[in-house]
Amino acid sequence: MNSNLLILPAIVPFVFALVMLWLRGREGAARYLALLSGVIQSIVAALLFKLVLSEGTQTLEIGGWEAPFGITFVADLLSASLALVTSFVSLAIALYISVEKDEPITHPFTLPLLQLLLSSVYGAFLTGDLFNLFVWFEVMLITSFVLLSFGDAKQAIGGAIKYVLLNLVSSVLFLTAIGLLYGKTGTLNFAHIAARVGHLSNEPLLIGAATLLFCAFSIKAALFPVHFWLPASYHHTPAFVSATFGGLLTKVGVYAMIRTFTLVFPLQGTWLQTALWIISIATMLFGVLGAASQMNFRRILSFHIISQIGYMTLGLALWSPLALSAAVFYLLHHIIAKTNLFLFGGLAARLCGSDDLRKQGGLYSSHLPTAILFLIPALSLAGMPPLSGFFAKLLVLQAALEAHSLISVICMLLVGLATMYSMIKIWSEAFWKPAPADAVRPSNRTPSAGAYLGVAYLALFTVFIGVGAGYVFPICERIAGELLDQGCYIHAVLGER
Amino acid sequence: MSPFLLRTSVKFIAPIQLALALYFLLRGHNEPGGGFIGGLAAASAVLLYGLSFGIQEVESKLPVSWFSFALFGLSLAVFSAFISVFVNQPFFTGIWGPELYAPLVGKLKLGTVLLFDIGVFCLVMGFGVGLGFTFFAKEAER
Amino acid sequence: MIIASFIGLLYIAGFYLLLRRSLVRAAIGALLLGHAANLLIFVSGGLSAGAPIIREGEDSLISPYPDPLPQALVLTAIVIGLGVSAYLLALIHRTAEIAGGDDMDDLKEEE
Amino acid sequence: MKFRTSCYSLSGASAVLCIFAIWASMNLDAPYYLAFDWLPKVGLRISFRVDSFSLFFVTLICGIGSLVFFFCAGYLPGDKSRSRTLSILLLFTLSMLGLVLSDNVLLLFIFWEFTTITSFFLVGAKCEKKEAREAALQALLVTVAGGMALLVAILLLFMAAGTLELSSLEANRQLIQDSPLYPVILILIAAGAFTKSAQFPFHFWLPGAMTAPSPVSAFLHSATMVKAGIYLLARFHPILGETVLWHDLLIGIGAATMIVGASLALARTDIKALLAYTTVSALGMLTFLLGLGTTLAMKAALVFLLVHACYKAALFMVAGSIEKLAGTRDLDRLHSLGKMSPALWCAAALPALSMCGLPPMLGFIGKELIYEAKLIAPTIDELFLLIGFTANALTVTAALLAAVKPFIPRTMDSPPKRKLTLPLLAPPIILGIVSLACGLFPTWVGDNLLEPSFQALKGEPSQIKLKLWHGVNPVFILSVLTLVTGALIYWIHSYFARMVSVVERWSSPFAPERLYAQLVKRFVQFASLQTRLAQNGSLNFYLTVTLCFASLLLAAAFFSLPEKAVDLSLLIHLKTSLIILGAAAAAVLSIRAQSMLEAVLLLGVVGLGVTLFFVFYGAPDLALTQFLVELLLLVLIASIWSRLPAFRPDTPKREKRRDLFAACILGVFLSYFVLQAVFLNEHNAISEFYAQNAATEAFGRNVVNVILVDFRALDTMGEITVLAIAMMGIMSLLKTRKTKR
Repeated sequence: MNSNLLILPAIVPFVFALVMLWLRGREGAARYLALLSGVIQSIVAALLFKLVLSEGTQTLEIGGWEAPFGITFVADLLSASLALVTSFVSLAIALYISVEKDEPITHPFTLPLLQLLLSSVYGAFLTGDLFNLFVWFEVMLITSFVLLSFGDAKQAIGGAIKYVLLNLVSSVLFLTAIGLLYGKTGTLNFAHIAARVGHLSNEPLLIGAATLLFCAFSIKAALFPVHFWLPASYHHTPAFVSATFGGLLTKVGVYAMIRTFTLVFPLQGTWLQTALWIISIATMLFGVLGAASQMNFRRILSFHIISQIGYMTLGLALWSPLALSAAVFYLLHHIIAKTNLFLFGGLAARLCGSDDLRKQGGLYSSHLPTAILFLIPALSLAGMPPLSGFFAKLLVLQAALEAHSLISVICMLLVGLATMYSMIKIWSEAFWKPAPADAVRPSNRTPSAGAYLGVAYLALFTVFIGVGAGYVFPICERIAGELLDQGCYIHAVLGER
Repeated sequence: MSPFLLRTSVKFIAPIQLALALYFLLRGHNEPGGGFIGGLAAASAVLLYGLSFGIQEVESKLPVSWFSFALFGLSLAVFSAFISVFVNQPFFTGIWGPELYAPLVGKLKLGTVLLFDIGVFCLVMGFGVGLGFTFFAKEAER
Repeated sequence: MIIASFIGLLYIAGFYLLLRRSLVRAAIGALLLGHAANLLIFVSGGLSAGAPIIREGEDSLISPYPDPLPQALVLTAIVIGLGVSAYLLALIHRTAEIAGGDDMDDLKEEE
Repeated sequence: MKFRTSCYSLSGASAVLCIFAIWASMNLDAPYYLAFDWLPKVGLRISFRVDSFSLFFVTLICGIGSLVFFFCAGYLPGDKSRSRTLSILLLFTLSMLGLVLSDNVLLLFIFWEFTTITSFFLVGAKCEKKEAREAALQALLVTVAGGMALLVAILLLFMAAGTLELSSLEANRQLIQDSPLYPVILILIAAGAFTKSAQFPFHFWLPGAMTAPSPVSAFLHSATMVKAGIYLLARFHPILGETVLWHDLLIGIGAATMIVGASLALARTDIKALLAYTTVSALGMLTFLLGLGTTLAMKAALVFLLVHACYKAALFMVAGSIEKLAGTRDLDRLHSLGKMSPALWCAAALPALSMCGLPPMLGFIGKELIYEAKLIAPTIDELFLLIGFTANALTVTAALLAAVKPFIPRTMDSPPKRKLTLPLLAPPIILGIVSLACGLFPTWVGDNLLEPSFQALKGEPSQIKLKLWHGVNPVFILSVLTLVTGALIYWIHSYFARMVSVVERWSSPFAPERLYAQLVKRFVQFASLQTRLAQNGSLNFYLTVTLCFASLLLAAAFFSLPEKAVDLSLLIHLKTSLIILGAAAAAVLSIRAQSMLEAVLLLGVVGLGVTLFFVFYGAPDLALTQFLVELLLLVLIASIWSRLPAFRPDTPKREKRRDLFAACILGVFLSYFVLQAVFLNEHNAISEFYAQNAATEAFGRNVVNVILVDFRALDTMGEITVLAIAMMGIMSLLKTRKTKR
């Protein structure tokens, strides 16, 4: 069953990027195009999600070449829901910048590049081909490199260099893994590899390839101790760019990890599972410690990304249907909440004239609606019911309890408390504290309707995922079921062959 | 080599190189070559020309920037991929036209795939030349 | 055997150069690593003489032929590598302009 | 004006609800249930149960709430953030109602967290002040930590019993108590309840929370929210109670809290802090009674709940009025208030009488019952009796301090009379009158409110009638003694206060609030240190760690292999060997290159070697591409040659050796796997397809090119996109900048 719907999420922003590039220099037009693109992406992604939800995994054999030979796009429920969430993010960011003339677009290439970034994220989520995944990763990386270096401050360039070199290592390892895997299996299609790996066990090459993929994806997902590139770079870009980064980039790494280590190399019972467990715990702890030590709005958020990634990979490492569905739930929740928080980081910085919490303040009294909207993602991230983060944490916690993993439970609780601490720190400094005397006084201009719409749109989903957990979680359970049943994926892609 | 000699020889070599690049492009489907190789070869021709005659000289002759040229290539490539969507085939499916016989190149089958390759050619050429010129300009700035 | 050692050597040299404090060296290291990975993919398809080009008048490749797929992959990887390294060069150039030096630790910032 | 109107309407609504709850409690025969599914996987359902015990709490919440809203109309105007405070108070009321009506424990927990977060915003209402922000954070962290314990307990409970409905948990009582998880569940639930209800050693957040406006203190931090922990324990008594662990835990902690709270209260001069510590003590008393768990004790607990809510809320409101009247809450500076506003004194005196336990107030009945419960408890130690007695006596003193000391004159001059508005006076007076009325008509209260709620909780009638006069018996004697002792201590309270302060100073290094502050400080210090070490900004360090991480994992992979042997017998043509050796030599040399020219040239040689390799192994396209790419890169490098930073003398030898070592380890492990990969292609199926179909299906004879532009054209599109983006990046990086450097 081929449906071009699968490629559309990736290709729509791509085409819009091209149009924007042709119209470069016309910033106003680009803003509206971004909005239009966001709307179309949402529609397409929603249609795709609906299709997959009702009719199961969909595939698209690109170029019309049948499955293992050409590149196949595969939308199982996981991919489709991630694409859907990505389209939410895309639309929210487009809203945020659409009519927000206060949000300066630093460079004429920024908006088209953002579209290309989205395109590559969709591509990475939907492709069913290992090498094609690599290509999407590279597109994503180079786009983010370029977006980072637009900052042009010394720190921005420094951050960009770190980002480039560390991710380069990841790419080399990824390529090496592809080489090894191709040498052994002679194929690149995920399903086909999985089918062939199924016959072989304990082959040195496969173990090597699995390990290399593990390393490569760890770097992309910013797991401890290979997370350094993330906090070094994320806060140098305009808010809506770091929101996209913070929401999506690392999550693509997590997605790749989930896909690879359920479909191709099921983690269960391997030493990698133990390794992932240890790494996840360390990631959770170190991320949150990093956040506690910071006094910069967006840097706190950056460190929190790391810590939260730990929860997701912990879900993968615990390896039970519940744990996997919890990890997926966490993934969906986190993309939305984190993007939103980064947008607030931008708003706060603009209203107070600084990103530094010490120089911010007084927003609670001067900008009440902003403050209330901020609380939704912030409390969600800190795990307050009934927002999405509460259920995400609750589910991982229950999975850990069921796995009798006492250490995981304790660490999760400590990290949860520390997360609460740093969210409250932001609240207390930026919102409650009176604006410091020497700082620029908070501007009395309210953010424009567009910015409010953007953040409110995402906040709505945060609330929905929480209140509607009874609806969202069964989907995650279905996803976990699909992930654990490799045969189902393989069959959907390769048919009876 | 004196500048004069260099310029004269480049004047002869560059067009040949360009022609060669086009040849690489068109026969790429059947013999070694293709959009990349053609594009890179073409880029080197223009770069050589630019180096010997000055960048301004080349750029003033061109109505569009090299970036637009590359952009055109990329757009063409995407467009070629899209054609199949309009006839309700999977994205990127090759749609084939008649087969031509071109002198020197040999048999040449027209189709979206060829269009795609031309897109790649334009992009790579634009990339190569644009980059080279940017770097040269940076150097000349001193 | 020799080719494997060579690839290994490229990896070692690449990683070593990456660890130098000089950014230019790091870039060279990155290029060497690219070579290593490309070669690996290339040889993973098996080595064979001939070219993956179907002779005029034939319908398919006549065995033995080299595996065409890794070649295509490597080609893609080379081109991506070109893009990234060119960008890296420009970045280094810009860094030198801003920071006035080549040392990675010139870029150290308060983190 | 508009603000006042909303206060009054909220107050009216609460009052109606309160009366309705009383009426419902009188007429409710069986619990009323309402349930929907929410997230069945974790046992979460939106299920409510309305029984008399819940209704008792509803009565309390709405009754006190009504008066507090009324009080707000007098207290809050003039406050900039009054509307916010009022709205959050309303939110709090709703969450509290949700909490006591939930049948599902997880739903209860959700409301529980709601009350925590609303309390946070109310404590921090005066957010311009640093103390307020810190107190809010402290209260939040302590209660959230407890909340987490509670959450784990709930999940464990679900694992043990398979349900989270309170009503069905009671039926599974035996199952849960026999489960090996039982002690853990109990301790964690207790931890949640203790933090919320400010039990020792978590009590310190409550006095800190007194930075909140007085209506908030009256409502949340005396009458309702802090009772949530008690409510929880009471609800879990039928499920987890009547075991040794339950008994010991609650009695021990309760007794400690009682005595610590009461003693510390006397050393305070801030009237609200004093009241807060007596609240701590009262909460300890309630925990203690629940720990006893006898019918009498439970009944006493219920009565005392009501008693305490009435007098403590009233006194907090009085404290607020005093602040309005005199501009301070400092007991050392307050005096002669009785002359300034006799009505306020009356408002303070009535609840204080109840707090002292004087007849005919309800407080008297409460205290009698408590003593009776303690005296006839089967296993109670005399020590606990003594503790209870002391705590009660100290409470009497505290009541006198709060309600007498500020009002009596200390100097001769009489301050001018000042009128307080009705909303500032009426609520405490009403509460006092309620206490009095309940004391005068105990049977009505007992039969209509307390007995049904006891029955709802325990499932059986208590057979205990509330009476004002029991005659002279040991209990009565104890009560009288308590009063006398309390009054005596009031006489000498300044000495007593000094004594307590000295003890406090001595023990301050171990005081829980100190420990909390230390913990937070150390945590932040440790976090900064850790981050400075790990995230130190050195790219070199980052790269080293990253490579080591990869090496470590590869090493682990290597050692996990069952068979490590490698077939070394494969050789290669001489011709290619030479090329490879040449390239290898160049690679080795390049790492030692001292000048950039050298390095770049050697790099070129390596590239050339790779190109030749492609030529010999049947990859003309690759060779061409590699060659042209190499050329372009060299041209680019050459063009910015002079602009690139010069090679500096490299790092010290030791560091070099270390790096070489790191690189070698990773390289060697990689090579091992590479060795395995070379010449090993077992499945050629997908390439065969290309070989077969390139010419016939895709009309091209150069298979590589056909793959690139047709079979896998999407990859190609991706890669040209990379080029285009790189171009954008480079163009903007190298754009000529005239001004800035």
